Amino acid sequence: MDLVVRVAGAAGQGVQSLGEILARAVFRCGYFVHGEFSYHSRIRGGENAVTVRIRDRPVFATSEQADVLVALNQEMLELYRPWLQEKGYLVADERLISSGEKALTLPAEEWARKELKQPLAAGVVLLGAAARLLGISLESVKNAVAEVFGEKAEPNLQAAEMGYARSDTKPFMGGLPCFGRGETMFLTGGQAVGAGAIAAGCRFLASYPMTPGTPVLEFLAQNAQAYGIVVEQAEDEIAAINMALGASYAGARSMVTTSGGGFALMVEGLSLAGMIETPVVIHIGQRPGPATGLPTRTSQENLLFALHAGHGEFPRYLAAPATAEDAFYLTMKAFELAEKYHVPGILLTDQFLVDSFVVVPALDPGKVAVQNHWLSPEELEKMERYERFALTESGVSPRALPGLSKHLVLVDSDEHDFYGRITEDLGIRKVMVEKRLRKEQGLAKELEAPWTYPQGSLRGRTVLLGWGSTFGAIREAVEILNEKEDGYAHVHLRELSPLPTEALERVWNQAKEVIAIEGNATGQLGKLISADTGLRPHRLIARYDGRPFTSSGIVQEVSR
Amino acid sequence: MDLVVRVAGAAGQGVQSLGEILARAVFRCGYFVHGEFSYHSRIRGGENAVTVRIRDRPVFATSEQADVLVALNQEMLELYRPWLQEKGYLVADERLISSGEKALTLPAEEWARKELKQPLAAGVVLLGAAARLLGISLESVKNAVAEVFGEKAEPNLQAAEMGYARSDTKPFMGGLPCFGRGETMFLTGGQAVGAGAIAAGCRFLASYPMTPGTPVLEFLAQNAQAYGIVVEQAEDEIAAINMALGASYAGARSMVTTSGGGFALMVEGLSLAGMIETPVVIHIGQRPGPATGLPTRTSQENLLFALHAGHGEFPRYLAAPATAEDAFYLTMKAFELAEKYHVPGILLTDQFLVDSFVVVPALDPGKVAVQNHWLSPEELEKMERYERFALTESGVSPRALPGLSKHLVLVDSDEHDFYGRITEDLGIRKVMVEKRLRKEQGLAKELEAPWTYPQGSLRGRTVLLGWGSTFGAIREAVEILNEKEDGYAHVHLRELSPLPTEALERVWNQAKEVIAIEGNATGQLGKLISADTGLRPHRLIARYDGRPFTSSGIVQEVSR
Amino acid sequence: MNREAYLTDGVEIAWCPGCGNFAIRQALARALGILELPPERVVLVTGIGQAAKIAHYVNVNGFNGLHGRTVAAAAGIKMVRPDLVVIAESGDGDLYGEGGNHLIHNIRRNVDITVIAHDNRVYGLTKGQASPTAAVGYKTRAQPFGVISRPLHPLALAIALDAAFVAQSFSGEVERTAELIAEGVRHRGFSLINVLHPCPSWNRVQTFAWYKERVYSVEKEGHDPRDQAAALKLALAEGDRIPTGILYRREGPSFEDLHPVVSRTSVALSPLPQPADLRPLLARFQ
Amino acid sequence: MNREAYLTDGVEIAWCPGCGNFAIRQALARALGILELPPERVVLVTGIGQAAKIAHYVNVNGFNGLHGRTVAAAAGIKMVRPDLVVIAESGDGDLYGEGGNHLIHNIRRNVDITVIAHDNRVYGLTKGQASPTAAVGYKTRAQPFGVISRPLHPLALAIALDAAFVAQSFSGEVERTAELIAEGVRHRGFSLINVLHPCPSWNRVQTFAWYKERVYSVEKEGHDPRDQAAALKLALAEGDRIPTGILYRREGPSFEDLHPVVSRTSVALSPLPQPADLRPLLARFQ
Ligand SMILES: Cc1ncc(C[n+]2csc(CCOP(=O)(O)OP(=O)(O)O)c2C)c(N)n1
Ligand SMILES: Cc1ncc(C[n+]2csc(CCOP(=O)(O)OP(=O)(O)O)c2C)c(N)n1
Ligand code: SF4
Ligand code: SF4
Ligand SMILES: [Mg+2]
Ligand SMILES: [Mg+2]
Repeated sequence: MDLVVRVAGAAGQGVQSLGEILARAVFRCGYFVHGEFSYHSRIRGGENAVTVRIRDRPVFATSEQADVLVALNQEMLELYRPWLQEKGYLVADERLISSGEKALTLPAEEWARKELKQPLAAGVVLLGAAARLLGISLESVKNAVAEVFGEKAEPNLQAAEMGYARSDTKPFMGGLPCFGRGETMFLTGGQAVGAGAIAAGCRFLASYPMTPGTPVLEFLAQNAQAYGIVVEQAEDEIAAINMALGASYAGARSMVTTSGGGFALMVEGLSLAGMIETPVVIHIGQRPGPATGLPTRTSQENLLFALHAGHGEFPRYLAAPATAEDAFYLTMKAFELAEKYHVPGILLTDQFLVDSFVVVPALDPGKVAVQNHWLSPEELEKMERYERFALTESGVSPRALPGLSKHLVLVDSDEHDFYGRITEDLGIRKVMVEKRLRKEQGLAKELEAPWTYPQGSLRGRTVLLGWGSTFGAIREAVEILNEKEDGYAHVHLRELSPLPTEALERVWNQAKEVIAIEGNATGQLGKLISADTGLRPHRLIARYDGRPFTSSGIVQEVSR
Repeated sequence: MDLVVRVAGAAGQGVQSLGEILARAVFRCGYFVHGEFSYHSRIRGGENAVTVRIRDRPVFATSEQADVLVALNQEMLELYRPWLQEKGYLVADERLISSGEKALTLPAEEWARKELKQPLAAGVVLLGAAARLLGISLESVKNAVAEVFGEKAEPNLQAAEMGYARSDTKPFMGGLPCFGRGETMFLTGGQAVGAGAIAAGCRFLASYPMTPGTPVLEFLAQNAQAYGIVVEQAEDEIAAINMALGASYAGARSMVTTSGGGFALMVEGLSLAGMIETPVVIHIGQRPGPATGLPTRTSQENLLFALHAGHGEFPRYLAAPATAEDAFYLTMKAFELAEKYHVPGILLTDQFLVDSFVVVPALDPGKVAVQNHWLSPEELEKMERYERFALTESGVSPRALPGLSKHLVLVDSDEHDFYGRITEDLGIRKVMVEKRLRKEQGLAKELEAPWTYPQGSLRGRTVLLGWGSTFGAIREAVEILNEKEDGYAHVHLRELSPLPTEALERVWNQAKEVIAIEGNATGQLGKLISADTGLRPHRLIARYDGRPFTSSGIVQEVSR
Repeated sequence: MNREAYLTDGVEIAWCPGCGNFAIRQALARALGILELPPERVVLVTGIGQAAKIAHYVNVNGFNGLHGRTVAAAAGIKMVRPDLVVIAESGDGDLYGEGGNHLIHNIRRNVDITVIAHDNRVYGLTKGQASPTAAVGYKTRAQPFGVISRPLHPLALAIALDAAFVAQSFSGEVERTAELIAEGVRHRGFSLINVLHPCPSWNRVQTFAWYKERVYSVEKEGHDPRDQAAALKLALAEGDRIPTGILYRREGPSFEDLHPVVSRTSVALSPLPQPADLRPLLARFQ
Repeated sequence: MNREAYLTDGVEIAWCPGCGNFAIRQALARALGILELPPERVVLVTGIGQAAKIAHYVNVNGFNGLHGRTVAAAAGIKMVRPDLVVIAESGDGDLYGEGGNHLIHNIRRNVDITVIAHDNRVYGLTKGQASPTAAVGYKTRAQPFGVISRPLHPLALAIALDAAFVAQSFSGEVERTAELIAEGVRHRGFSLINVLHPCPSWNRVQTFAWYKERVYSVEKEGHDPRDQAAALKLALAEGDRIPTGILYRREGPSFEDLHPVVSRTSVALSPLPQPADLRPLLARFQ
């Protein structure tokens, strides 16, 4: 089963809420769902659309084609009609559609205006009708309306009922039976990052609003009181990362969230984190650049930038979650590794992952061990002398927090000696460079294997190689391709620094061909792999128009 | 001939001036010279040394060993004595040296204090004595004192004479005959970058002081009035690059100068330059990082950072000059290419190149054609409509300046249409990405071949591959190695973006082995080449303690 | 020229219905008309935000740069092209938050540019977070328990830094806003005009009516804008009255007047050097 | 504790002989002694510059961060560890140039930190370029025809922004500087102490003698530091007299007092969450 419903309208018409209601209602029925938002960078007007896919198994990709299009105005109707399946249904106000179409029409605007005294509720009326068409129970829809609108549920509850009751249609697919759902959760990638941060004990977040980094800021702000987190909107991104490093030095697990442009301003601070070996987690929600670019669209253009950002050389952990579920666990892992190795942990997501709703297996924070990586006051008390940058085999020096013992804690952005004092001794310099870089070896051992599908050898197969949020689209594409001819495989990277070079060498050794699939124009993953291994993908499928990949798009390109 | 003189003292003892006097005196005699400064990041005290190499042919590298050591205090005497050649001479105040040493001693401090009433002149007394030892004419020394000290030449002229006359020694090397010097010039790399900028018509520089970027700021400031340049010290580096981009939009050839840490703050502006296709030249004087690192030392740690800096994808020109002469011409070229292709031009130098004095063939600005790359008012007047981002095959759109015709000029950091208007049309987006990236093809055609020595095929040879200011040390090393066994070659990259991939493929095809020599710990050039070609150096010789490479150091490593 | 000549047509405006930005756009066009400036002589420099989109809605040269860097880019343009009229216009988040440092230091430089701040006390484009001028207690999704930082008083800041021209207006008064902008452009040196405007989409506290009730004209109350102490007092006054008009102005040379190079020429337009021009420079190395 | 306990020994001091920084170091140590603060309870946050090296010369915890980011890092520390005493100390270039934006906005936040500015009116470490407080006409290698921007008046700026505590002192008066620092640390909320000091290596105009002749004590002249208008007047006064002492102070809650989380706890020290603690959070996704 794979049903696609698209709701499209202007900004301000509540498209986002309608999408969420629909997705939630479906989730409540026990299905898996993926809700993808496509919107213009403005507050009112413009083009907003949400594409809701309903499946009986997990779904992490969107679709160009839709089975049902709920159009809230003429412009959207025309824009999206070409993407409606031949057998698909159009749902719209009766004033928009000329007779003779395969459409479900209602005088929704009139009812909303006259009966509900709330013109904006017209969308909910149409949604009610669409729900009936899909065979979703009215109860699920009303529950979802209540969840999404909260106090403002009335007159939207009425509107949903109105659309449902008065549209006299048969369910499109013979009805969607509700069944007991298993242990699943419904959330966006942005919420997953936020929840992962809280689960990992994040205590401080400073950030400056920037799409699509903001949802993480807002999620943490809303949970700040309950979980004892200091969330501060900084005056700029430079302040954000320096505040975060200050807070981290003082003992708080710290985070910043931004997009590529804001990260550009944090680069000096990133380098500081490398030098003072102070953990910080940096969430970068990618969007198309350069510069302001397309603020509300998606991309994978910041990989090489994030990996090489910062003057001087120091290790970093970088993860690009594949799904919202993955985002939760990798965020926890980024915090843990940042704390354990005293390195920056970078989370590279994108607008598509951050904004899309999905259904995932229930998140279990117990899966990632969260523990303190600093010396207890008791341990410190026992020490004669404490040196923050003491030389160790692993490169990781025992960490103390200031003010917990008699020992003082000194960190310095200049090259420093083991205690932390500024030094110009070029012998110590050499040792310190090596100490810092040595941490990469430990980090490399923490990596999981790249995700591979189908399991087993890749011999003779064409490998579709991806990273980050393209996971769902690539996986589906491989499934579709293998239906015709079982010669494809999917290898997906979720941890990119350190790079799992051995695993990649195996891929190249076995595979017939490697096709990189990336949301950028230059093939950044390919370059990264080649830089470290000399191995180069044989082909690149690139998308850089700001929209997410879909399985059909990939299948088409692969089959060229 | 290869004579090395080292002058060492505390900051504030005038080591820098002494070094310059010596180097100038030698230059005036018709020799080639290289003066390298090594100093601590402070204003007084600490360790300062200048190493002056005197040769009868061009010299672009420093040396660990010295033939003469002029020590201004006990600490420096002890620090540098181990590096004095067995047959070398020590020159110092008589109070510093216990009898029985192979040394030239004078009561310089006493004379300076009592006779000259200027304790600081003691160094000049010693320098006079050293000059005699070297066989440099007193006249050359006095001329150099006058040039360096200007109005403050007295009592230093007297001091030089005193040291010269009263030290009763035979010249060390049988005397340095003065001969008519050819067409040569004496300058630092920093001055060369500054002069190249002025020669290329730089009209605006905004920067924030940062070692070793500052000399370029100061050079331009001092020539601002004569050459009609606006030089402004910005409140921070972010202001600097945004001011420069504003100025460039308005028609002024614009530049910023900084080091890695300041560049980190300019990364967002770099991305803006990419998006609004507005030229700007960025000089980065590298020093060891991360963060503040070693402010007065040298490194080559910013290559991958500079190449991947900025969110989003756009082409850039990046050159790393090999010598001061090269710095002059590559700076001119960076301006020209930035103007011609509307891309950022990055100049990657380092403390070693910026601060070292050298003698080079007379600079000839006529060698690089400097011309306007914008539409004249007449051409504009003829146009019906003007579009700043008009689509072209080369990716370069004809550029107009605001206020020179009726046509308006609009640039935008958002994705934009051909006119410059903000757009969210994803079709235009795709076209614009491709247009911007297409400029890389034109840029690639502007590259010169990497410098290769000896000329001819590399077949059977071990290639020492370097980039930037390590040129002199590598070249010397190859010369030394080939004396024993003619199996080595030197390939040097001075232009690194776009990367000359074909030339590199030829190197790998022919060479027996490729050894990368880099001033960083991770082998950044190697990674860069591998990223673009899959070819990897077989070995890496890395130096990352903040000191420049020397030929003897390289020879030793290669021969391991 | 009349106001319409400065308004772009055929471009879809991305502002919300009922927003004060529309009135500011009208006021700007009107001011340019008052000044009779040919569109090609004007450069409008903006940053990023809803306000900053004005570069696309007004018919002059435009530099729509980065968020927060508006004033820096504008200063760069003016320094090399004193022949152009340079207006920097953006939101309160852009000018006072991200761009605070450039504001302070260009006031010190006293570059002859005119800064128009669209002050809606929120970050409009990023969905309503508190801006530096937001009032204490103001609640948003990012400040769920209300703002606790004290608001920035941009006028007090500028006056204390001795900016050349400091004014405030309310978007509801289009003609007066236009006159203040025109006066700011005419005034030599750095001019700041803080334009208060409602944001019906996010700011439910400072509405049109809210401002309407509170604004008053300092001229009508006999304020002498040459009096810095009096100006500061007005700017810092707490309570329910909001001053509009010219709070402070001082005469004196601008950056352009004092700069030995800028005072002489528009360097951007001077011809490129010929090799012979460089002889004196290079001779020093010989 | 006595002053010596706070002075590191065995560390070579990289300041120039005769520099005012030595006296400020003494004053800081003396202030910590007056306050009887155990060294481990204090964090000294500095940036980059000659002044900023003080983190290595005083015996407390130290965060020697980036140039210009001193106040930001200090605020971050204080927000998660209100149990610590946080002092941010750096040069005028660092705090007023590169770091201007953080200064403004942390004054607004009113975080309870004490900022000590070493104001030598030059960029010392980078060899003498003009700093934001340099006087008009001051010549350097980067400003060969003299500074033309007007100097920043840090006191006026801070007072206009209603900072909680604003003072100035002269490094030549060690005891008084110590008292002012101690008072700034005691005062709840954001404190700024601008310490004027000679830089014998670069600044040949504002010498020890120059200051000595010009400084006067505002207390002695009966200034009431609660009077914002009077404070501004003193701060802005032109001429040959330089005010020292507490120019402005106001009482009122600090960031820590008003913040619902910070007022309750030092979040950095609260135990890490257990899986069970997260149930309410995750339940919302079910
Ligand atoms: C460096 C950077 N940080 C953040 C953003 C995201 N951003 C875009 S507009 C904006 C705020 C706009 O607020 P304001 O300047 O007040 O303008 P308004 O939308 O309210 O008119 C922000 C934070 C950005 N574009 N660049
Ligand atoms: C981002 C950045 N820009 C520039 C520098 C170079 N820099 C180091 S110290 C300094 C100025 C120091 O001046 P000030 O803060 O007044 O301290 P002082 O040396 O005078 O005590 C500068 C510009 C830097 N370290 N980082
Ligand atoms: S968000 Fe507010 S300020 Fe921006 S256009 Fe909409 S109403 Fe106006
Ligand atoms: S440079 Fe100036 S301020 Fe810095 S230590 Fe030396 S004398 Fe003091
Ligand atoms: Mg705003
Ligand atoms: Mg200073």
